[in-house]
Amino acid sequence: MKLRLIEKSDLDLFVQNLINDYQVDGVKRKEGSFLYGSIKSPEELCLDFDCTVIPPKKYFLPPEETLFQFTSSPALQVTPVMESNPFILFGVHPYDIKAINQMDRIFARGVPDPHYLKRREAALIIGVDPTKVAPRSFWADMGAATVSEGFDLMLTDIGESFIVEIGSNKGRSLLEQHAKPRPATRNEARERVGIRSRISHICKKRGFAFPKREIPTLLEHSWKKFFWEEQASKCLSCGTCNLVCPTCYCFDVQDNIDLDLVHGERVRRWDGCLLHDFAKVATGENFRETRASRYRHRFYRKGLYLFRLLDDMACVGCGRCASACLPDIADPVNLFNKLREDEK
Amino acid sequence: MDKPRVAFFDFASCEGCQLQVINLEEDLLQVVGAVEVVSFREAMKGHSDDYDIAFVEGSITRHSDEERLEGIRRCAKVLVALGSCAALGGINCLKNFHDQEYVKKLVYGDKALLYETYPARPLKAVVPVDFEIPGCPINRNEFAMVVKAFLLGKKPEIPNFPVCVECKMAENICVFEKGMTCMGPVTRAGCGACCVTEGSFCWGCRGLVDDPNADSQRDVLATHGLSVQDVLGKFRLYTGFSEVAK
Amino acid sequence: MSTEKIIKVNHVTRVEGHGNIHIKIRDGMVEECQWQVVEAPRFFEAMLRGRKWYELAHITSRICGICSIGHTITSLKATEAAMGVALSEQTEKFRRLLIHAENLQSHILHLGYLVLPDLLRVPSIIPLASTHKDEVLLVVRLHRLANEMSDLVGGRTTHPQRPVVGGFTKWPTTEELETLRQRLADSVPDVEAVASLIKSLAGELPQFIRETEYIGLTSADEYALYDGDIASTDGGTWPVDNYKEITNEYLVPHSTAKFTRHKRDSYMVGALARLNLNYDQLTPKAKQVAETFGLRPINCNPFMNNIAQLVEVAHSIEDSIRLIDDLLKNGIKDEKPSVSIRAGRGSAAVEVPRGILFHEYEYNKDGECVWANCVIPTNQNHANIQKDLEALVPEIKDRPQEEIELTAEMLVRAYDPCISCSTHCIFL
Amino acid sequence: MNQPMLEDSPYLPKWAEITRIEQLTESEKLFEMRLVSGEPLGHTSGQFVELSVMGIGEAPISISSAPTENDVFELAIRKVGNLTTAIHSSVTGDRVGIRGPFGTHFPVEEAKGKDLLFVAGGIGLIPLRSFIRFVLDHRDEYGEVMILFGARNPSERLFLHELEQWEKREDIIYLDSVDKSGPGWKGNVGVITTLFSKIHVDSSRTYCIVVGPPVMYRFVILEAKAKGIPDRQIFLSLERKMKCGIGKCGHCQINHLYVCQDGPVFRYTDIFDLEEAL
Ligand SMILES: Cc1cc2nc3c(=O)[nH]c(=O)nc-3n(C[C@H](O)[C@H](O)[C@H](O)COP(=O)(O)OP(=O)(O)OC[C@H]3O[C@@H](n4cnc5c(N)ncnc54)[C@H](O)[C@@H]3O)c2cc1C
Ligand code: SF4
Ligand code: SF4
Ligand code: SF4
Repeated sequence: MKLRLIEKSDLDLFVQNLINDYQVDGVKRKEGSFLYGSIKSPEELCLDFDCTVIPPKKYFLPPEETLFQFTSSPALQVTPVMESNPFILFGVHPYDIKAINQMDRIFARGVPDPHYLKRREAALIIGVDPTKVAPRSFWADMGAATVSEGFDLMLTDIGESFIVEIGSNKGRSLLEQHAKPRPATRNEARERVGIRSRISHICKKRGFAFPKREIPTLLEHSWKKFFWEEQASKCLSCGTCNLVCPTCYCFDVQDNIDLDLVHGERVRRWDGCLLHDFAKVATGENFRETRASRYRHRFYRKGLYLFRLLDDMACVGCGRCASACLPDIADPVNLFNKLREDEK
Repeated sequence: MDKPRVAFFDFASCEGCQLQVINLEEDLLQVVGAVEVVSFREAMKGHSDDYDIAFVEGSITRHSDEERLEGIRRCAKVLVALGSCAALGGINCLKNFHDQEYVKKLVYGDKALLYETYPARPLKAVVPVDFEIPGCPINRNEFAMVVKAFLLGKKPEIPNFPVCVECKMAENICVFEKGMTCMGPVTRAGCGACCVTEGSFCWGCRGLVDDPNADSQRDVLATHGLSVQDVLGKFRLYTGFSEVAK
Repeated sequence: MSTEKIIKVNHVTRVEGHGNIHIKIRDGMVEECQWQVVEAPRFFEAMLRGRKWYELAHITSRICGICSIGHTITSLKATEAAMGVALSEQTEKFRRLLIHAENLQSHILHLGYLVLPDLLRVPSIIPLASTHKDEVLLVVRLHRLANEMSDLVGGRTTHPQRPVVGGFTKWPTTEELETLRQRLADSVPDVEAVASLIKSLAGELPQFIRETEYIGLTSADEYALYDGDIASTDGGTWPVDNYKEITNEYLVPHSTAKFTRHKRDSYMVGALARLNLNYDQLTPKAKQVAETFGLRPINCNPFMNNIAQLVEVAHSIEDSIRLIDDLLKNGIKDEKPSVSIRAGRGSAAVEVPRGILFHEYEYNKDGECVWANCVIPTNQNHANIQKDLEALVPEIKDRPQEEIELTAEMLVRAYDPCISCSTHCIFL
Repeated sequence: MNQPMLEDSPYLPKWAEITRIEQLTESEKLFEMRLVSGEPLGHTSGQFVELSVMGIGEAPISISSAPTENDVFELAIRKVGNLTTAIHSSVTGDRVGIRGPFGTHFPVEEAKGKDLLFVAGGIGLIPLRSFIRFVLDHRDEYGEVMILFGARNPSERLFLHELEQWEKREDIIYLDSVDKSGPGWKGNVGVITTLFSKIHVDSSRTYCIVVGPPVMYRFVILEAKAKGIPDRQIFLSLERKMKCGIGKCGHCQINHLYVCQDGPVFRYTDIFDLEEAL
């Protein structure tokens, strides 16, 4: 692995050069929190954030997107809408990259979804190692402290400079054309290892009180527990835990038509399995009518169902759900620990 | 297909919802092209009792309103409650928490006897209502959506999930993070979380979702420093007529 | 043979709220002539009791959808007066801008959607969409601009969200303001076009004069809308706190609304009153519009209120541009409102589209409202409408019934009454 | 990121023209359609399509005709919501959108040479009819054929004309029942499971194919097991809410399975121990 280095003082120039040539999005501050948004000047870009409110999935699976436009008269006609404008996503933490990698697999498996895949292909991802840990994060325990793929460049702040790991050829030429990197020395590379392990160590303060690989088995025999009802009695069915999760991708599809009743579009938008009508069908039957059944479904999906599909849990430990859930019942760490406790 | 004949009516309200219909601007011209408006007192002279769809704004606050509403119900094939006053009782129900005689005296003093009033209520407390477009005021795009649904023979779909969903989609910072409190978790979406987006918090103007977890919401508000009285106040602001608020 | 003309217009159309006109003329004698308000009372005073200081503007905004911005701002000012909240210059400028936005919204709505059909003798704007397409699109364009301006500054066209006690929750960006400024500047030809359209039809406005008292805010610094003292064309100025000396509300049996009187039996508020009081402070463009119609103070034809509104449209556009330039020059700061809750009583007045509006509140130490009073412009106008009708009907009593009916309706509509507000008056 | 890039969106429908409409019951209609492109639909019995009307939306609908029926296919649709109502008001010659066919199919090949026991409840007959018709068209390739059909009441019975023919045929056994009798009904009254006592099966060579409302499965499967039919020879078709049909939107998920892709037809042994499946 060849590591490069750019001086911190050169970073603004690098960002500015990118802005000149590309649409650049990155993390910005808003009201004391962090959000991804369009970066118009290097000062706006924030790299020492702990965690964003909404994960970067919005770039590949937007909250609402048009699948196609239609005209219903004089002749039926449809025009697909697929966006593939190249852009740079600057500043993605490894756990979010891990989530994107998972989502890539979901949208490519079986019938591939080009609406997602084209957006994904158009993106250059510049990762950054966290320098701060959000209060509810536990990505270190989820094995998401580092990733080996899914980025074009990966930055690590080592004090006066950034170590840059090249993850793809596109990343390499982006770096060479827009910055003045020099090879990192062995010492500097070692420093990166040290910094990474220090931050992981801080993050490890939160995590499971038992090996996380036991979660699927734990779930396998927890289905009938009263535990779910007890927890879910506080659930607002607000879907917040779904919407802020980087590994949740369920969506609803609807038609919007203009007032002329001729032109319109079919759109998809974020949906959430915690919402009351998620599994409700036209006859009125609801396959997950109770709060408890929906609440349980989410944890099974994270810890067991997708594990069966992906051989990995569909949780990367960002802790977004935990900090966004108002009654504070969505935190996987608390939940699985409690469930395990209950076991004994 | 014959153009559906549409009429607008109002009871105790601020008429802000009908104003939203006018505020459709150019789209309004399209709407009036697609339907035949036979009655719209706020914007036109003339009236007819022959209509298919009645959009009714406002709460019912006196016996004489009931007769008029029943008349409208008899004429209309479809009766739509327009806005929170009509759909939920809305802000008008704030007066229900006081003795009605006291209320009259407070405002009209010794002339109180001249004024008729009883506790405010939504339309559905008096006649069957086919659809409700909640909101104080209504979201004009939602109104347009309902009109289009009727034209297409579709059932209008008003969201049955809480405002938090749209709030997340709008990438707002949750107001609880900012030290305020919010009714979003139990309030029916459809407004695009506009209040939070504009820097305020959700007041609950669209009423509750079908299956709100009111108890949990009360707990959440209490954990964020609201007294029992304040929590009650939050629920009563718009949904005073419903049981959960009591 | 005795002749009888009975005019019963129940629920006058193209006004906000429910009002009736009852006229009976027998053998050339006016036997009955009444303006009745039959709106369902809503009792806002009772609703406000016990509610929190930050909720009052939200609740009183619901008094009226059309003047919701005016109610919001008056309410905020009253709460701020009660609690001694200081406002930044930026806040006051944006509030002025927001009031202009509402003035535009409301006046254009009134002139374009409600009055224009009368002048063209059609029941509503709908048929005009095919017969006068360009004119309708013109009105719609201006209305949209006014609404988008309200949206941008207030956070919603109706029931604004951004203005709160002590300031705003969110400010427009520099770019947004620049765009708005451009759009306002570009709209001037549209206003001129509306003016000449109305000019071409102004012959349809009845020539009717009745002297009365005109009341409104006045200020040394500007054409008073946001702030000032109370003034009367009969002479005198009063601080806002003394508003009850002016309004003297009383009840009449045939109406659910309250009536007011000052020195005479009745007085008028609204655009015409403001223009009669503060003509000199109008912007040049506004004065130019007034000139075209020969509208000069003191004008005592209530039908000219429509023209006064048109003059104010020009004024609000021009003054908004000035305000925006001022704001842009200073740069938009991200100010956060700060309020310390305390017990107290405060009153406020703002010139809203239909005239002077008063709110007065009393709070306890927890910031809960214990007492409230709102005096609404249309309320203040009811008595004047009644007096005008009494003077107008004998003048036209020999005309055909339909014409008497239309003229009476046009008179009521000229006041642009906001009846649904007017019953929400609160007084103890 | 090396997966093949499809240029075409899998969400784009193809156009089909409605060629014939037949009212089946008060709330169900049969629609015969043909793809405008002239290609055959190319389905196997048990699969479904996503049917759409622009401006209204989309819904999963089983293909009711046998794959062998040339270039037309049939959908039988109950009017329950937006899309289904819109379809019910369409007329011959109208065009609709079709995506698919999607999903798994009945064991058409596997069951060749074996006996078949079809159990249909209500509109469960719609997808089963495709297989039944295929079997009847290829009668000599299968062993015994038994059809059990249950409806809530006589007026809800679909495909009456076909039912009559099946009843008359000597080479199959057809039995039916209604939960509640109605005017003119002279047949069996009782839930569908009561029909099981009237048939004899050679359990080891019988394939039992069940389609009906969710509540029916548990009881019918018990009866089938009581007859000794091996679990792996029981097949059923599940219904769940669907939005995409291609295993993405998450609405139809049961455990790790997406009903739209891994189903709707399942072998009983693949799902009997899955929570929420039955
Ligand atoms: C595999 C499969 C095969 C089916 N085959 C048939 C058939 O052959 N004939 C028939 O009449 N019905 C069939 N259904 C049921 C049919 O899909 C629903 O009745 C239909 O979706 C209702 O749509 P709507 O727009 O009329 O109702 P709405 O209530 O307006 O539903 C809105 C949307 O929700 C989803 N939805 C609602 N109900 C269902 C449901 N039961 N299943 C899946 N999605 C749903 C759809 O996307 C639908 O468009 C089948 C369902 C599945 C899953
Ligand atoms: S678990 Fe929490 S975040 Fe998720 S739906 Fe329930 S209340 Fe909302
Ligand atoms: S489940 Fe929670 S912690 Fe895990 S990835 Fe999703 S939001 Fe993050
Ligand atoms: S601000 Fe209100 S509506 Fe938005 S997420 Fe938070 S609680 Fe929900």
